[in-house]
Amino acid sequence: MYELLIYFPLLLALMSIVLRNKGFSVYVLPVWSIVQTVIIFFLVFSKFNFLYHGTEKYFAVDNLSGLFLIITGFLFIGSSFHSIDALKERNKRDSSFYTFNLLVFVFAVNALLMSKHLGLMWVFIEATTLSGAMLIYFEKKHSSIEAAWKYIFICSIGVAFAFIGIIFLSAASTHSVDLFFYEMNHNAPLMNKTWLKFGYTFALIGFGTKMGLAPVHSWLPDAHSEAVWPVSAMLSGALLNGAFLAIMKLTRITELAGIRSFSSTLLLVMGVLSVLTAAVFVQKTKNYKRLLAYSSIENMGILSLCLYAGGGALFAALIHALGHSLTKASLFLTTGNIYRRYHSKEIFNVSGLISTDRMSAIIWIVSFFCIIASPPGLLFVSEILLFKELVQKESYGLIILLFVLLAAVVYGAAFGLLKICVGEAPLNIDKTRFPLRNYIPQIIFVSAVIILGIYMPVSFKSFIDSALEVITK
Amino acid sequence: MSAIAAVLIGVSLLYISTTARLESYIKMLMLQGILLFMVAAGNAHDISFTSIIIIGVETILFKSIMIPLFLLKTIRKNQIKSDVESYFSGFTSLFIVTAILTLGFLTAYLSASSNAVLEPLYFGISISAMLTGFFIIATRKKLITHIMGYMILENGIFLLSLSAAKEMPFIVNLGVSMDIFIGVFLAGIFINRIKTNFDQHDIDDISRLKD
Amino acid sequence: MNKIFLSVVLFSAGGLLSVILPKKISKIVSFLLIIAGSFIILLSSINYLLFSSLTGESISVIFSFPFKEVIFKIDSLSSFFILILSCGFIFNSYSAFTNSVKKKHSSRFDFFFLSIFYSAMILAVTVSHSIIFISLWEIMTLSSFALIMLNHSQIEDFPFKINYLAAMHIGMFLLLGAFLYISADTSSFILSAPHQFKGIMFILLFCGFAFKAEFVPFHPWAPHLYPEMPAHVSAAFSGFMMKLGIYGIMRTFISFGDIPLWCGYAVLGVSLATTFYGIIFAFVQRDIKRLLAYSSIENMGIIGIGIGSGIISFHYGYTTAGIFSFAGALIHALNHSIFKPLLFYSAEVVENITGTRDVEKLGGVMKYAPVAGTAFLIASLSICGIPLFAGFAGEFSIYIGLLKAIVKNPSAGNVAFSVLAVSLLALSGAIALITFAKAFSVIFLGEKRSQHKFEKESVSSYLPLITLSLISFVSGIFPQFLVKLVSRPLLDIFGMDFYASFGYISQLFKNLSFVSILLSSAILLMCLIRYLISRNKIKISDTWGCGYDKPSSRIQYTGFGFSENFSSSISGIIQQKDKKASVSGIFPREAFFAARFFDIFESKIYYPLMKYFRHALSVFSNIQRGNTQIYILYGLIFALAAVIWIIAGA
Amino acid sequence: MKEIILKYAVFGIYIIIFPFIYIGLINKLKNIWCGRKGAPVFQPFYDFVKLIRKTEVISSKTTYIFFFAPVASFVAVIFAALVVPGPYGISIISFDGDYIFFAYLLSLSKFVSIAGAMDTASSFEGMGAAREASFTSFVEPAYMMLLTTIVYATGFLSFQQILFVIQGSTGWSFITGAPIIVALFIMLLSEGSRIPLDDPKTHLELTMIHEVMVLDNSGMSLALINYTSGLKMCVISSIIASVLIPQETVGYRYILLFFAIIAGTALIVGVIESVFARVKMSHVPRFVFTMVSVAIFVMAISFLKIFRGVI
Repeated sequence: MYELLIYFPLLLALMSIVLRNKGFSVYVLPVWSIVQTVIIFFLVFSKFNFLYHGTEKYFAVDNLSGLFLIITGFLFIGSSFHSIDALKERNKRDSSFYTFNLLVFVFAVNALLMSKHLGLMWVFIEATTLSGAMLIYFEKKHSSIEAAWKYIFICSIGVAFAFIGIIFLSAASTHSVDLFFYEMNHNAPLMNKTWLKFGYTFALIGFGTKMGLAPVHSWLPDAHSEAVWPVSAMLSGALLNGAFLAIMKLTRITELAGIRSFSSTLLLVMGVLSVLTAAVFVQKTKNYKRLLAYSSIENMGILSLCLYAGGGALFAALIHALGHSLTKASLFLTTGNIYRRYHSKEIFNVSGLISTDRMSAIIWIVSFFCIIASPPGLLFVSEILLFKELVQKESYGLIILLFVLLAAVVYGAAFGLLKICVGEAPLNIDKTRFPLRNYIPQIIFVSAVIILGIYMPVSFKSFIDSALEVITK
Repeated sequence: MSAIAAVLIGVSLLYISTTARLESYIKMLMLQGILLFMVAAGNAHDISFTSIIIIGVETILFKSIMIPLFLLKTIRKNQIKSDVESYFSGFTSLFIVTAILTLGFLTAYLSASSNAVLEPLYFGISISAMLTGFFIIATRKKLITHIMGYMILENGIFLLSLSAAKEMPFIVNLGVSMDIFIGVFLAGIFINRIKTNFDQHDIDDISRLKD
Repeated sequence: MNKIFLSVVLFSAGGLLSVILPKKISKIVSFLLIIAGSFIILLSSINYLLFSSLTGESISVIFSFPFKEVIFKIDSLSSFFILILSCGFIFNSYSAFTNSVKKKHSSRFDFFFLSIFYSAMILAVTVSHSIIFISLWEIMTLSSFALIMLNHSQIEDFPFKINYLAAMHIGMFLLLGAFLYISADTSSFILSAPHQFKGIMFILLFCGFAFKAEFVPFHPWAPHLYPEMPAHVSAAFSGFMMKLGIYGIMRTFISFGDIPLWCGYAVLGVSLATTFYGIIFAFVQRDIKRLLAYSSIENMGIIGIGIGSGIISFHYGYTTAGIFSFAGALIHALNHSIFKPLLFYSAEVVENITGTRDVEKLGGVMKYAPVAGTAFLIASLSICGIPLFAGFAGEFSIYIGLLKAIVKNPSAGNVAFSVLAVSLLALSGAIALITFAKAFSVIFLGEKRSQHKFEKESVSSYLPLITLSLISFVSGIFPQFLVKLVSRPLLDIFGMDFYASFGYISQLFKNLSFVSILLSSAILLMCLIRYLISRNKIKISDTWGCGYDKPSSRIQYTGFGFSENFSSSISGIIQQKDKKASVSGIFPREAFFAARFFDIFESKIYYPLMKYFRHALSVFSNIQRGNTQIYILYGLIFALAAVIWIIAGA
Repeated sequence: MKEIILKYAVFGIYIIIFPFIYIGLINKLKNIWCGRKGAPVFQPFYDFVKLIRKTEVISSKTTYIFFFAPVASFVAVIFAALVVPGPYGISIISFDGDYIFFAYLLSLSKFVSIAGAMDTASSFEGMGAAREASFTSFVEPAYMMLLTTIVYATGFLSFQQILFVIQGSTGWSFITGAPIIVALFIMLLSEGSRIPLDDPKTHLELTMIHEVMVLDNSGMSLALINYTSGLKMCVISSIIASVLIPQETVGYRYILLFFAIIAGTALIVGVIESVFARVKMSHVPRFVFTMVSVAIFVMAISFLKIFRGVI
């Protein structure tokens, strides 16, 4: 049944490019997104509570990929509803082009999440680069072309790095040439440590580029700020997670091979650099979408640090990924509402959102507080778990550094993101309310984050636990 | 024979570093594609026929025909001046690439002495090719040369995968080459777009998005 | 049904209904619900404090992973703070209600966030789980932040609001660090003592709570924030949110058991600095609410002095002195939450009827607002610690605590420190006196100093003013009841062995009460006599014009003129920046004089620190230059570094 | 019982009569020093009666504060007098920490007199209030420091006890006593607004401090203010007296010595007023701050004595 998630998007993508019908292009997205999410739920929860390796050779849905599939499914629903408005004033050529690329992107992400094979995973990550580049380029403006160029160029080099890493990994495994994860896990203790280190380093840099870890994050602010808003949400919520999944699985191999301290150090360095970068540029940037992008970098840094800490922090990593995806998607989707009203992404051109579009403003503010990890959000829980683990590891210096940097992030983000809500609105702003589909997805995302932050059902906990078993057992 | 081809790839790197004409770059890319096929075919003791076909498609069709032709077309269409603009002089570039080659062979020597996982000669040349690719990307001003640098990097990686002496699953190989091809294709399209949209003399000035 | 639970439910219902119901009835409904909730919890806390037979109610909530079981429990300390809170809630929500009725544009979310704010505070003082405590702490911050943002959306104040948020966040991080550190020691998240006390825990906790309680140097967020807020928010901040910082300090420090001596001295030292600093900056302000903000800082310092000297006394085993100090701290906290909101409410009446908060433009408000004026007078007398009014009992008890400790102290250094503390406290009291004498007289007495049109005060503002004035007076006259309220928390904390000390305290306060009754009746009697004697022998005339025929109201002494003498004698501490054009030439141009005062910590420490921090960050800020080649080089350099590391390792 | 009534009666007479005599004595001495005969010592009392009977002029700009402020100040100082040990060496009201209560009663008096002055909307009265407020603000901490040092030396917390046992205590000697009395005397001069801080007889408003505060008071309020001022000086003098009188002295000897010392302080004030000019206005805070320095000095001496046994 998982084939549906791979072939069907491709099929629909081809149909949209062949039919060139605007109605089809616009409405195929919400319909398919809902169907896809239903399929994902069926796939994940019909096999609940046991590890499922799948009968097929290359693809499988286990609980870990299931979690990320669910996230992707939800985000896809949200952004496809927003796509209706994003495509409203476009001609049919643009619409079908957009739909084609978005569906290819979704196909690539689905396939990447489900693949059991490192090489395949690499291929699909590259595929997200290509389709993503076209989506970033969609606005056809000067800046969007520049962003798309940087995205494709930097990410291509990134995935080239990842490929070098894969070659080294295969060189490291003395026994088998297979790049299946379970094979590699199985062979890990026998692997040549030095080559494994090389392989891990290069793969980490490569996949880290896609994930947005500093110092190879540089494409991320440009791409996230220039893409259409539903695409920004998908990039930040789905793509980064996919790369993170790859890194988690690779880290698992190093753990089994007994060089966990090596991989931890790399993750630590990249994580701290990411949070540092975010802390620096959150103060500096004048563009609210770029600010959100830097916040993504910060959160990716935290994910990387969770992976560094290991143990209980792995749980934190999964719920942090979930919480970050939903919250960031909510923020990025809301930037659409803001942008369509103010026609600007500059913080200083936008003011008084609370009086022009109260609903968006409320969503925006609540999501902002969720993203800076204020209680009662899921991110608060995950950061607490991370810090708890760090305290147990007695890495107090790191905790102090993180506190300082996170406080800087909060300060800068609050300044930029809340500023657009207050003050007097410019006079010529249209105050009519958008259709409800522009608000409902964000409301659902944010309330899910808050509810899970307050009360995490036992079934949810055991689902995450079983997802963790994939990379711990 | 394959060893000679590999060494020739190294020589082509030296040539690339000194030449100042884009056409020479493209010719060298074509040559490298053919040489790579020769390297791969020379090692084909235990490779199946399908793999040979795939490698052939990859190297001959993509690397030495389609991509160079496409790049040539891009250059012509956008009326890109045919000289390579570099931050470094030809002599300095040559010197650095020589150093890179030396480093590559040093690596090969070291890896051969310690560990026999990789074929030392290919490994050294692939390292050199990758580093040269980065060198080209970092020091040449034109966007189109960045793509060429990326192609050199990719050739190096291909050589590296050959040096691993282990077969990649063919699906992966095919996917890889498809991806690279489409990636370069897209990059070329973007160069077109940049030319048409930016409406300015220098298409290489794309550093407006910054903080 | 559990009282905490019930009141929180009532608060939340009020908050939700205020958003859901139609605008006309929503406010009254939610107001009544919040009042009901406050009364329920007020009565139950008073009950608990006065009748020692009662045991605390507790409610256990099973949270899921990672918090597990969380217990909300009323014990004596929390019920004392609930008393402070709920008493404040009643007047506070009344003020919010009248505000919202008066101002048509006021947001309907006001009550929504107020109810969250109240619930979070009530839950925060009852919870015994450190992480949930931090969550509630942060929710409290966020809802108060929402209240600030709702009420004034002027863009100029925006940075100060963000500073508040950032300061509270830093405070939360410090607390989080402390609690995680403790939990690593006790391996549970229950708010309890670690097996082994470490100095770092104390420092983190104290600094974390000091951000909330506005101890110097953690205060600079406050003075900018208060002026722009409506009274019900500023009264909430100053009246009871700051007290939660004190609650946190009491709760955690006490759980530590025996704290090293240096901690006590640290608390005492910081509090003395806070007291002195707060009051001298209150002295030079010309904005009423800023003045009140700095004065809140001073009062927090006084409470801190009580806590610090209490810790020191208990360390030496001077239990009576310690009990006096802690009792003083708690009593002063309670009293401060009575008279400070009173000051804010009357300041708001002044602002409403005159349209300005600038002391230099006011004057003669008493004739327009006699009730607010009298309330302000009573609150001023209270805050100066004048006998007969609320502030005296707490300060007196702290003094006695310090003196009792001095009497028994073994070493010259300690005595000198304590004598210094007493004198600094007295000095702050003296400056507080002239500060509030100035504020009261310049605002309410004399004549108008500007062309503003003043209105009459409205009857709707009377209720809190009169009630709170009466409470301040009654609690000043009968301080023994305050002792009764604080006795149970302190006995629960320190054990029943100190019952005798309490007997001594109550006896002392009974004496004081007797004298106060005598004094107040003597004053009333003499006033009556004065009235009767000179009622018929009065001639109304103008003030003597000092030789001018037509004196104008502008020749009155200004607030700045009043404070100049003193502020110039402490000019080393207060930074004054003047801007003036003096009179010169035969046909002089218009002359003016303007003076501004800068908070030293803000202008000399925080701004430079932030500048340096930004500077340090901007070292990195060149990395995002827009040049793709450089971006790629970063990755390459990182990879090369990693490769070298691996090779070096192999 | 009879003795108690006697004690209260003496105390009452002392409180009612002595403030007038105190001011009268100062004036008399100043006059004699100048070679004049001077008004009778009871002249302030006659003035008081005269003022009470006069019609009062009240500014139209004032509120009830102005009307009642002198009364509140008066009652506060009366209560302060009750706290301090009187002619018998005992206080009427005594409890632990009453000397703090004393300080705060003086504060109450100061507060209401400032408020009363500011209520007239006059520039000069505001100026006087400002000066009074700022110049005397160092008195309270210095007083607290002084008394707290004595508390430490004696181990008691109430006025009556600390002043009673001070001479027998370990901290006591004439070396400590002298600076204590100097400090208290500065306090007396500043609370009573006398030369060299302030000149009660000046006639230029710009240079006045306390007197300018009461420019608009007349009739009964002026009478009360004058009385209050005398009483304040009396009260501080009685602290000086209690410090000076040896512990063994009892009975009528105590009373006589007490009154003699009070009269003595009045005469010293008179002498000072005759031979000194007032200090420059901007030097007044410095002069008052001397009291703080002296208090620190007292503390240092006591510590040397108590902890090191020297002196």
